[in-house]
Amino acid sequence: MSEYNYTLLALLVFFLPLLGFLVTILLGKKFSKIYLFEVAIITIVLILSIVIGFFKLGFQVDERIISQFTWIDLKSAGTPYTSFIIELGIVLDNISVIMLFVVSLVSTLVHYFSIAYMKGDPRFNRYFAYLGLFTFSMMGIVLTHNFLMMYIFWELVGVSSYLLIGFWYEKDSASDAAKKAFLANRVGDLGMLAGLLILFTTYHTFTIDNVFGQIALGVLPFNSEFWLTIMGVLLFCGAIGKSAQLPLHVWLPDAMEGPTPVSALIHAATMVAAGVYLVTRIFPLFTGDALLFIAVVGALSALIPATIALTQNDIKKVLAYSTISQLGYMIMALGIGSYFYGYFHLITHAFFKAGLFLAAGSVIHAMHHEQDIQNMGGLRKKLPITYATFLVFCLAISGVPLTSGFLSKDGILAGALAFGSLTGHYLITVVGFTVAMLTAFYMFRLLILTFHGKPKDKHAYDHAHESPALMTVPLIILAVLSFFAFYSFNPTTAEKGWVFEKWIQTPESVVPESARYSFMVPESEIRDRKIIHSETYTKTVHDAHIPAVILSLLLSGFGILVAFTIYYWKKISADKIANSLKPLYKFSLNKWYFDELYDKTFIAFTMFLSKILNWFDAKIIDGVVNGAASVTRGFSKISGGFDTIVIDGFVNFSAFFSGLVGIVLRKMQTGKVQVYIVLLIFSIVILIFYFSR
Amino acid sequence: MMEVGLQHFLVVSAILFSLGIFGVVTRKNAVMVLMGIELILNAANINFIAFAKYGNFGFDGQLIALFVIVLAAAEAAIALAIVLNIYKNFATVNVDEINKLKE
Amino acid sequence: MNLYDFIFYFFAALTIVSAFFVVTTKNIIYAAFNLLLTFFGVAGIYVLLGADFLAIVQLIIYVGGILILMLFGVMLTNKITNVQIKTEASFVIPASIGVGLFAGVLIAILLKTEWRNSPADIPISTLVPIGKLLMEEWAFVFILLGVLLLIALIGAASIARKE
Amino acid sequence: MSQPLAYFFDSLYLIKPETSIIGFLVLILLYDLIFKKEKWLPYISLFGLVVTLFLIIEQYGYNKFAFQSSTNFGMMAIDPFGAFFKIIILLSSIIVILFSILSKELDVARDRMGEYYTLIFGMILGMFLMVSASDLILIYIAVELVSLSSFVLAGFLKNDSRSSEASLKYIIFGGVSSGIMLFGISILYGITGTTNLYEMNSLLQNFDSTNILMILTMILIFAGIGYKISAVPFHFWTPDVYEGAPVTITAYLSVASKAAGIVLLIRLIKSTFVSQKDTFGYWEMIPAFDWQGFLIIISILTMTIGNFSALWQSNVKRMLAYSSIAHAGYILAAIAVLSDQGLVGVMVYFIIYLLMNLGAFLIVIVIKNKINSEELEDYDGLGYRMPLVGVAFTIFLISLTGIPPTAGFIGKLYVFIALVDAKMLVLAVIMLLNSVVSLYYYVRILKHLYLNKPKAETTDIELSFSLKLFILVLAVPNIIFGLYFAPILEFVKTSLIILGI
Repeated sequence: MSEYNYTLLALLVFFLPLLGFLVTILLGKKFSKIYLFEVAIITIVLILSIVIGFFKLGFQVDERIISQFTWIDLKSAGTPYTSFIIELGIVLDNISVIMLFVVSLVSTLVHYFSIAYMKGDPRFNRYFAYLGLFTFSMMGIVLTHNFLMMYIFWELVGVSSYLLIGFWYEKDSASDAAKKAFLANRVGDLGMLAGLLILFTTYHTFTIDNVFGQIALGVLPFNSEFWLTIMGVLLFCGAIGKSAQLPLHVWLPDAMEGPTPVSALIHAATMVAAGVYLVTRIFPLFTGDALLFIAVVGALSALIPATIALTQNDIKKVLAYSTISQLGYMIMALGIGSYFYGYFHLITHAFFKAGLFLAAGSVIHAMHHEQDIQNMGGLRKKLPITYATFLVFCLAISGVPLTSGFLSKDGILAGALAFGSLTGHYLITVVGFTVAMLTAFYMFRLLILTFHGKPKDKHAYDHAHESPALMTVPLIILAVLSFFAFYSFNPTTAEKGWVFEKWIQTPESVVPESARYSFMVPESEIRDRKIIHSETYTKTVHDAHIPAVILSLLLSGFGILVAFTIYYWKKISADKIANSLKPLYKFSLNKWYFDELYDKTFIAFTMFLSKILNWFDAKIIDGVVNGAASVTRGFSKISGGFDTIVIDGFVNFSAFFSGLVGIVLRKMQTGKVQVYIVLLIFSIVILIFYFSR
Repeated sequence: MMEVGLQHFLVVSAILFSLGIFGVVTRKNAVMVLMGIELILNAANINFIAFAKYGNFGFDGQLIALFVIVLAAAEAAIALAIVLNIYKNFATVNVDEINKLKE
Repeated sequence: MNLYDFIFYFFAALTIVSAFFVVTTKNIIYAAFNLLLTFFGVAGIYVLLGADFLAIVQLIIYVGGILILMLFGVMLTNKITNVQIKTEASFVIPASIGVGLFAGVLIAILLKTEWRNSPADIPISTLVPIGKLLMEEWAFVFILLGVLLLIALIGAASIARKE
Repeated sequence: MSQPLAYFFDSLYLIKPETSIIGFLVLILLYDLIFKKEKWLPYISLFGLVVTLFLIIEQYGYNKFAFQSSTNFGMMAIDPFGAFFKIIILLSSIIVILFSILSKELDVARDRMGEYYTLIFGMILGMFLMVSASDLILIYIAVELVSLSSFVLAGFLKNDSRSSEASLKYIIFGGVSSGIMLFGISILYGITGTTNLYEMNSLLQNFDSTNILMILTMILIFAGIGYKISAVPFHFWTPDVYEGAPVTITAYLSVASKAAGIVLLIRLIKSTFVSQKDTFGYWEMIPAFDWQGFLIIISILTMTIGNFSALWQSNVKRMLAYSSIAHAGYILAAIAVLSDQGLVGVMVYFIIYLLMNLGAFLIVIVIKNKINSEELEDYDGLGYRMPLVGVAFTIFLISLTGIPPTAGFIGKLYVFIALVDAKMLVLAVIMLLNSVVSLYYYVRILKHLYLNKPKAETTDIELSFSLKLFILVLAVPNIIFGLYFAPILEFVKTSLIILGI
């Protein structure tokens, strides 16, 4: 296909969801069936992205297709001094094409699933409109070739996820959760914005490739590698927010207040993956130190939520924590330089985690919106298809051979092992393997408590029934995609896989060699071949592969075994363990007290400040600024505590100041035209005197 | 007293101009305000003709003055129509009482 | 002081004094008659400057047209039975200060400047050159003034006519 | 045939647009007199404007003088720069005539609409001449032509006391301002002996320092121009007249006659005071008058006073009046750069200003039609009752503030860059701060639309399809040009040819 055709198709894929959103939201009140338009649009988008993927990956695998136009070109304004050009455009390379497919597939499946799941909701059409908006913004993130659009769509994704989490805004918990998600993301975005400011002031461009080119030429922010690291870390802050990494992970579990298909789409497969995608996109500009930071954040986010997931009883909360943990895995993989497996895990995880959420949705649907697994049990017989697919997903996430999860997780673990032996950061390796074991345990705990054993709630059990085909077919499709065969002919390793071998190559780092990980500096002097990692690294990873496979198999096997022992065979009482490890158990059950910690520190601090401000407001400037305060109250309703201080303070001050000026100006505008002419004459005299000095 | 020259005419016009503005500003009656504006235009006309004569600029100055007279007539016609309308609406033509539109 | 100068001072004084009364007198009718004198004085100055045609036009249009219009304005906006057709002044003090300053600056600058001084010979009649200019170089402006008068006519009629 | 008369007939093909306007003016007048049918008048007017638009486009590339005198300069400069602004004036006239069809406010005067459209054509003629004139007398006549028509139009609702008050104030202030300008012109005539801007340019070359007489003259002349573009301190009439006049006329005054005034100013500076241009397009000025310093002060005063006064308005029309004063300040800042790049800023700004300001006024008209009020407190909750109006108003206001991705941002950006390029950083910063202040009062309107609870029970208000379409036609380009404005820039750059140096 020609470049033109690619661009055309990509633009269609990009803008069709927007059309779907506009049509659905505008005509939603008049036509109750308009959601079908949105569903049709998203199906077309899926087909188009498959077409793009087929031609791109099949025939033009090595090309990067960039189509861009100059948005602001201040050179052409004839200016001699300033020169900066802002380009907007899209890029079609292998990772964006694959991501396009993943997003549109999951989105399509979720659309169909939702038709059954959301049946009877009073705002049915609006729900689909929001899904369209979300898909549009996600496409923007995937396709963009510059930081500016990335940031804009980053925010837009935040907005649409806010709308979807708070979809049932009548529930206080839902609207609170939406606000919390918005705020936590805002904190991350603030970091990203700071990073972008550094980037733009240094490079005068937003285009990612141009930035890379300039870094490769040795242009550094403030001429120091340290600031390059800082810039990378700040940009990564955006990913911390979006991908719910520590310490901003608190919003994701709460976001489970949204409809379950939304959780599958946003909080498993796409939006949270955007952070990981961002890191893969800008991977070349991270210095070694920045990557280490990323790895540590990833490792912590993999470990801590995994320990929390052990004790949770809400089916969606368990999945939420497991999502954070898996995202941490990907981030960690990227941080340790295992680019390929980090991205690969993003893909495989997108499918099986979306599947898990949808299956959970099916269960919740069957149990009439019961989410507590302690009230479930024995559903295996009532929901055979859901059970079977859930089992496949559990196996995949636990990394059992023959599944896709095995391929990706195994690669990450091998990379972690190699990383440990090359740099001595063995803790990351240990975390990697521990999390593998914990994951296997809590996933099977979830499976057994939900589907096996005796039903705990007889009434609900009796009324449970298998979901309609609209819900089960998406599950089956996702389950099929969780097998190894789609990614590699060899079920033991993806390294020689027919697909990924060719498709995804680790991009060469552009930062100065002195700032990279030592193993990412090529040793050989042959410069005509692209060498990204040193030969030692390649060799170490290769050697680490077999031990990693064996170790991870043992550990996940152990995890599954323990889960069965405790919950299936009941050889060991779960309560007993909980009692004997009471402090630890409570710590995990209460999610490491993160929320309480934030309540006691940031929130309390904010409240304190706003109290002071309130006092100030009431006592000093109330009279002048009543109008101002109500505007800002409108603002703060939306954005909550943090904004209250910044905007209120600013507006109050400016209103006070402009009040003084305004009083003088109003005195002049008396409505008497002769006064105006007197003023005019005085001004002319003053002007004459002023200029004839 | 020196011989009458350009400056003399200019002073006359400057005084006429200032008196015109003074009239516009101080008169309450709208018609009187319009008289002030006529004085301003006359002052400018004296300038044009005086400059044309003393600078030997040809007859353009006189022609311009002619145009200005025409414009003054047109403006006066419209202004008086507006004043009549004001009288119909407000029952007064005192400019300073017509101040509904203000801050 | 020759005759020219004397005539100048006469007309200048006439113009300024009557203009002063225009802007200060309380009676509108007096003001209107003083305005007549002002226009007359200005016409005299035109004659002194060799603009005889302009002087005639000034008298015809200003006195015959505009002033009559003004008087109509006065009559129509005051009750005729009201013997005391009076108007008051406002903002006198700020206006005096502002206009005084302005006039001072203006006159000072105008007097300070070295103007080009090469008085032209005045032809016996200015009618022919003005007519020629009007019909040739300024023909476009002449046509435009026609349009402008049309617009003024329509505008004035539109506002002042009865429904 | 004498030589000047030959020039006259030679030039007729250059003033086809003006001729067409005069022709249609007479046509409308006659049609109104003979048939007395109001219904077809706006369509005849629109037809006339479209014909004129074609005539302008046809002579777009011309770059010469019309009505040459014996010296080589003429009374009118027909150049692409003028054509650009004539197109802007025509577009805004077309939009305003469409407004006039919609406006319910004008219903009381429907039987006088023939005069209304005739006067609008008179204004257009005057503005065309303001755009092209290169002779001070023609400039004065053009200004008067625009003024006389707009005095009447401002008071067109003659039984409405607010409208008549507006026209009285307008004519008194306008009469004094143009009188002052005429006095200034007379002194300038005394200095140079000519009224032609280009001739003056050659005569003024020997001024090598500032001259107090020139300062006086230029300030007096600027009084007339400043009154047309409502620059502080010549702006006092603006809020009162804008509030009192019919909304359609307010919208028209705030865009078209402002555009004409700005071109007049640019032409006056460029033709009269520029001695030559350097390679970057910066103008070298004849030092007789410090235009840059003067414009900087006027522009700072204009934008600051405009914005700060707008903060406290409760009448939306009055608020928009102050906002249009502030926008004039931004444009003056771009002119103060005194370079071709500044002009690019002015021209880009005007296209966008046309879209966003007329859009905002359209919304005011629509709301006035429905709830018969322009007071801010009556707007409470309207955003939910008329969703499209609310969204469109939001777009216009954001655009007026100058926040991306709206077109208003692009306009401000080009002005800003011109300032930064010329190293006029203080002015640039003041402009930014002013934009921040303006955000406050624009958002206040949005707050009333969306966050305030209406006082009484309310129902949804339906709009007709054509009205919805019209709103979209103005709102959508505000977004599109914010994202993709290369065509505007291209158009501006090809139009950046001013006759002369």
